[in-house]
Amino acid sequence: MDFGFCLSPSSHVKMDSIDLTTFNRLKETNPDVNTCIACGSCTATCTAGNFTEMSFRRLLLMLQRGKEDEANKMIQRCMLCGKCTLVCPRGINIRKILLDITR
Amino acid sequence: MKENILIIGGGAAGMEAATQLQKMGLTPIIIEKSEALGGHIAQWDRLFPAFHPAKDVVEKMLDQVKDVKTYLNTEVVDIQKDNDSFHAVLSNNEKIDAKAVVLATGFDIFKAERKQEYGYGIYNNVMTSVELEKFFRTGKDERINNPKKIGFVHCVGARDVKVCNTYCSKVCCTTALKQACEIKEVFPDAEVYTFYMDLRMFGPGYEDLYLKTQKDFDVKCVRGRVCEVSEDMDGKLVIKAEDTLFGKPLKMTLDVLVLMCAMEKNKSIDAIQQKLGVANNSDGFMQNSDMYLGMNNTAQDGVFVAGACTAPKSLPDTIGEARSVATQVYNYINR
Amino acid sequence: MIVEGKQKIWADYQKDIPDDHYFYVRSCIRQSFWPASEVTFLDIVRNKLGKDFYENEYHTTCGGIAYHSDSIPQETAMTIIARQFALMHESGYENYVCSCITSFGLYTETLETWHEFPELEAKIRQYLWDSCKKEFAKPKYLAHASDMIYKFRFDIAKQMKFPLVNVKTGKPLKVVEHIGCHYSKMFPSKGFGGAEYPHVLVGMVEAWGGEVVDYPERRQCCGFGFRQYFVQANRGYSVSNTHKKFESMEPYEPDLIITNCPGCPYFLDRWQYVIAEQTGKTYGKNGYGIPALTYEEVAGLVMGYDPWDLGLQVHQVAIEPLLEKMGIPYDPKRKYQGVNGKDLGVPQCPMHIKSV
Amino acid sequence: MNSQIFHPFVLPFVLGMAFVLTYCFVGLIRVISQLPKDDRKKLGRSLVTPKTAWANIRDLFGDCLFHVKIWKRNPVLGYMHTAIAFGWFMIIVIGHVMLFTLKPLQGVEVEGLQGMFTNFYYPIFFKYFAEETPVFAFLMDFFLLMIISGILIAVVKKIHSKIVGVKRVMHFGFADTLIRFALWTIFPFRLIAEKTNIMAFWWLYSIDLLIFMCMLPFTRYMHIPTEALFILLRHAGIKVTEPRKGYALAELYSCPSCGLCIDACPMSVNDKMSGNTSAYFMKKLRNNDTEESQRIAETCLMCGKCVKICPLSIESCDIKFSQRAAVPYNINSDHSYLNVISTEAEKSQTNNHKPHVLYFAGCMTQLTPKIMRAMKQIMDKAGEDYQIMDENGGICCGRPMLLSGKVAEAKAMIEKNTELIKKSGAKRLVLSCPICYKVFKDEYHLEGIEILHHTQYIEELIKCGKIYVDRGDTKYVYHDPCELGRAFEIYDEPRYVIHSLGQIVDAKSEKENSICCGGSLGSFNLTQQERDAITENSVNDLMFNNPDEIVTACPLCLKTFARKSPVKVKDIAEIVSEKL
Repeated sequence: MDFGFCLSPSSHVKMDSIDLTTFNRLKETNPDVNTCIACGSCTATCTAGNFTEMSFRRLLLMLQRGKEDEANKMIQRCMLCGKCTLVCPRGINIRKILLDITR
Repeated sequence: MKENILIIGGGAAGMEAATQLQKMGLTPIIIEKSEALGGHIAQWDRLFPAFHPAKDVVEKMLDQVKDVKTYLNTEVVDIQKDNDSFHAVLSNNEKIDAKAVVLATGFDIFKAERKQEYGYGIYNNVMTSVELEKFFRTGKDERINNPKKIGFVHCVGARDVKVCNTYCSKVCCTTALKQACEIKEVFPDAEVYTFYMDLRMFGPGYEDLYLKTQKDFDVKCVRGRVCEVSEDMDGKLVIKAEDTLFGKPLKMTLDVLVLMCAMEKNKSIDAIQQKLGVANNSDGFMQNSDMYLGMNNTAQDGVFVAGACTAPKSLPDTIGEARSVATQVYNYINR
Repeated sequence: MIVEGKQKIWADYQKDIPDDHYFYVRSCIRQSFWPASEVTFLDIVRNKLGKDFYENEYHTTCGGIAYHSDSIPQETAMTIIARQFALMHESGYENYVCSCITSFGLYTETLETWHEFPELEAKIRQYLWDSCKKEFAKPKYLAHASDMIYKFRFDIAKQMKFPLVNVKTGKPLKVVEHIGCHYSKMFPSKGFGGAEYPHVLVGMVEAWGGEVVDYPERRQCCGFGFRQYFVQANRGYSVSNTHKKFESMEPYEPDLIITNCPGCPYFLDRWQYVIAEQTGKTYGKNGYGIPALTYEEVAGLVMGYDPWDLGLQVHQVAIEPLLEKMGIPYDPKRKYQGVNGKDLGVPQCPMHIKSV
Repeated sequence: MNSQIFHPFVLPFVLGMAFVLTYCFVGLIRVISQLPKDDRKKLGRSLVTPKTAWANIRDLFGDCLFHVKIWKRNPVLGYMHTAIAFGWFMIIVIGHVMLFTLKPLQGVEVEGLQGMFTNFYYPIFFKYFAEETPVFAFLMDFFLLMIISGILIAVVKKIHSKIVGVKRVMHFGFADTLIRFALWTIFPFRLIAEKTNIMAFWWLYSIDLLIFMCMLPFTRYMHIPTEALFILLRHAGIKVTEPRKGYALAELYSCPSCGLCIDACPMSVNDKMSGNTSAYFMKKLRNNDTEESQRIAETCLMCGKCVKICPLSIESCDIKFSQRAAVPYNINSDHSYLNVISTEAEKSQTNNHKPHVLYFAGCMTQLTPKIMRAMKQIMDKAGEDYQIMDENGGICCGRPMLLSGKVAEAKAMIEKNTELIKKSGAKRLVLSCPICYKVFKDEYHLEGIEILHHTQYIEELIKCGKIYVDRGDTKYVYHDPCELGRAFEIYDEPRYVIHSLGQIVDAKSEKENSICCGGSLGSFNLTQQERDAITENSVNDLMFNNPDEIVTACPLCLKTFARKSPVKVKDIAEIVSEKL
């Protein structure tokens, strides 16, 4: 029956059931992925971010919150220019992680 | 010069002040309400940021005050100032005259049950940071039963206008990360989450601890405050928080939730403090005369403060203040 | 669960309310949706417990719905409320009891606001005088009708005929208690048991032999949320919220839901039908739903009122399985008969949730 | 002398020779067949074109036999290689000359199959079967001793490499060690056998040859036969297309694992990182160790120094590049959003003004705004009609994407930038970043637009008097950025500019030997600590003559050096703008 409205999916990230395959795979080769402190430098300097929603900080969080589809979409914007890696205060090898995510 | 200096409180601040005053040739007298010296730090297992055993520090401090006149299980029940000396009556009816009083009464731990939404005292597996520390010390706690997922909530009773504590309790952030690493050491397969509002790594080596927590111990730091806790059918805890960095609410099941309880002013000294004419500041801690040059002084001549009775403090801060209070007292006696 | 911990909180959140002599005001929604509940309430307090509860035919809406839908300003709502207080004052009462949770919340909010801002109270006094030529006195005690039943729960238990016990198994019924948000979430100290672990319904359930289930989404709103329901496009949020609650309570297999708010029993009841239509899922056993009742209906049931006199036939979720569990006799033929035995017609049976 | 034409001891040698010739023939067919059709045609043409044919002959002798490039770099090693290679070659040549000129042997009746093999073993075991004339005997002994002297140096190098001026040598496995011992002992055994004529040594000599030749295809000594083919392919102008096929395969087998690139590599600052050098990469790839060769390919800074100093000029960076490109990706880039940007850019260019010079700062320069500011000052002072293409952020040049092996993805950016540049109507494009410069030069098609790095541009401004600079007495050292120096040999322009500003001192390693700053975008895997070690080493090298300031011409080098330098690090544009 059409009520003119329907159940909307929960906005909650259900941490008990999310899929962390990609993030765990990344963590094995890049233990750095855990050390992001979300300062946002990478996003602020991002060449692609100048034109798009691209944000590495958010991308990492997406993977940690099981939003792989969103992450995969966002990462397509990256130009791999490496500015993010140069500005990261924690010395995270962001370019390498970006490449590894797409593999 | 064998002037009596009355030190109320036998924790880190009281013991260190007594040690220094004794070296200066004065006669410190420690009044401790509990059955042993050492204060909160004696209940601690290891200290941040380098996991140093608290016992080492406490034992050294105890050794230094072994010749100091100490009253245990004793409280000051009355105190009067008469010209430039203080007359104190103790709970054992003894009377002590002293030339100066050092308030080193420290702090109380915030009563976690006051944050009702966290269900401390209601849900079986909610515990406080103090209880977790006891587990590290004794290896026993019936709530900790090979947990697979453990959460830490920062700022319980701090930075929270709802419990009338708007101040930052300073040490809980670092303690949470320390304890997160330690629980991971005990249960390497467990997932450990900390839920923080801000991570305040203010001291030397603390930021390194933070990095180590993330990188070596794989502790997941989530920026966002746990807002409610419930119990599911299996007695596990269901928590809700917002991942504010991600902008989405989270829901997850935990086996154990640790509440990082804030420091609150030790209120058991209120009556004596009032008699000495020492006011409280807006955070409810004792008011010193100014935070830069008069941090050990109060509005009352001859009454000094040291340690966490004026604000939440770390152990090095407390020891530093205890040493500086000794100088202040010495100068006051020889004025 | 550590019961002692809850008991300590319950002990901390108690309020003194007078035994007798109340000015009773009905709820707009309840008298439309569950008219029998208010009738039952008055019957219980007046005739079964012998108390003085006075009603005045001139009282109106409190303005809460309009206020919460942002269609009238606070001053207007306050003036309406001042008029109710004036009616109470004129009738010679000083204890005010309302049937509606939203009203209770708004009355509390108003009284607290006047307490903090006396100049506003003076202004409203003037507004009331200008508009109605009435003067009001603030009630000495403000209570919600569920507070009264809570207060008299043991007296009711003494007259109880059908405790909240499954007669077949002898085990207590599992009851989900759902508190209206405006009961104590805004002013925890104004509700029995406070905001986190309210005792008002728990006290009733336990006094009448039931067992309360504490499920993770217990604190959640029923889904009414004025702005969500009133706009059709937003009703998805409303039903989603209700859905979340049912998903959370489902594993506990509750026998019934007890509520103290006008909207909650309505949404917890009707949305079960909508969820069943949309997902094919029902939360009771054998294709039935979980009955969501008002506290008066539950009180009426345990005291032996006829289920159809309590108006249980107007619930979407069939009540018969619960009646059978409790061993309450009922005449199926009377279910859809009006006051004079007039045939009201049998509603169409929905696709996924059983109505009989 | 034994007057017979056959003895069983020749069999091991004959077997070995047959094996190695068969193997090489099959290998040759394989490489040629793997070449793309066009490349095969190129090869054919190059063999008959006089210019390339001459180059082939020159290099076959110069590189394969005389090792001219090694001589230039290290005469001791040069002698070592020449002694062994040329000496052996001469022994084989003289042996065959003897075979055909000496009377006694022509009288020997040789027939059929046996005769064919005698052509092989006679020169090798000549002294066993025939008498030499004194002239030939002297020549043979001379070259034999020459080889042995080379081997002696090799032994010394193995025991203590620093004596011969080599810091780091390759670490070899069992097979390479065994064949090396075989090689070292072949000639002493021959000497002893010839001088004493003890049968056992003739056997040892022959067996040694068997071991050497049978192991040859599976060890680094395969470079001996492959190198000739490689030289021919190289001169034909063939490029790497796939990491283990065709030309690349020839390059892989031509790498002698001499290890010269190990000392040259900026990563060789410690033992752990020296395993990432080209010599190891080639070895791992040759052994089909895909995982490790992939890792090294992605760790390499792509500074190109190994290619420059390689005695064979093996293009190891190209192979690494093709190795990177061979990785499959699950998620492909989508840069369709760039389409929207062009319209944005058009909007900002509504005034229809066509600047003479278009300045493209590039991503890295966005992080070093002082370079952009200095460039603006210079261009203003020179009265240039210019426009800045990416003042508020631009599109990446595409080089970093190319470096990751994603060629198609890089194309999207290249095309968009090309479009923007062409639309501007400028005649000259000035770049501040050598990374950009490299890709603009190599991959962009900007006909009619002159592409300049700002070092070249500033030099020109000074030379034609558009700007005047004051000369001070600051001591500068110049660091050649990899993608400006080694890639395009822009060495003199920056030095001219610096010289007109103050004193210029030498770094320890300069120009084509310049050491990468460590910040290179070429590497994906290096950690910050590893990069820091490289940077420190590079800074020390620059500080050799105690300069007051380090000058570079790359924003990334500038940023990298600034972390570790004891003196101020400045871009060339910056020091110019200071002295305007």
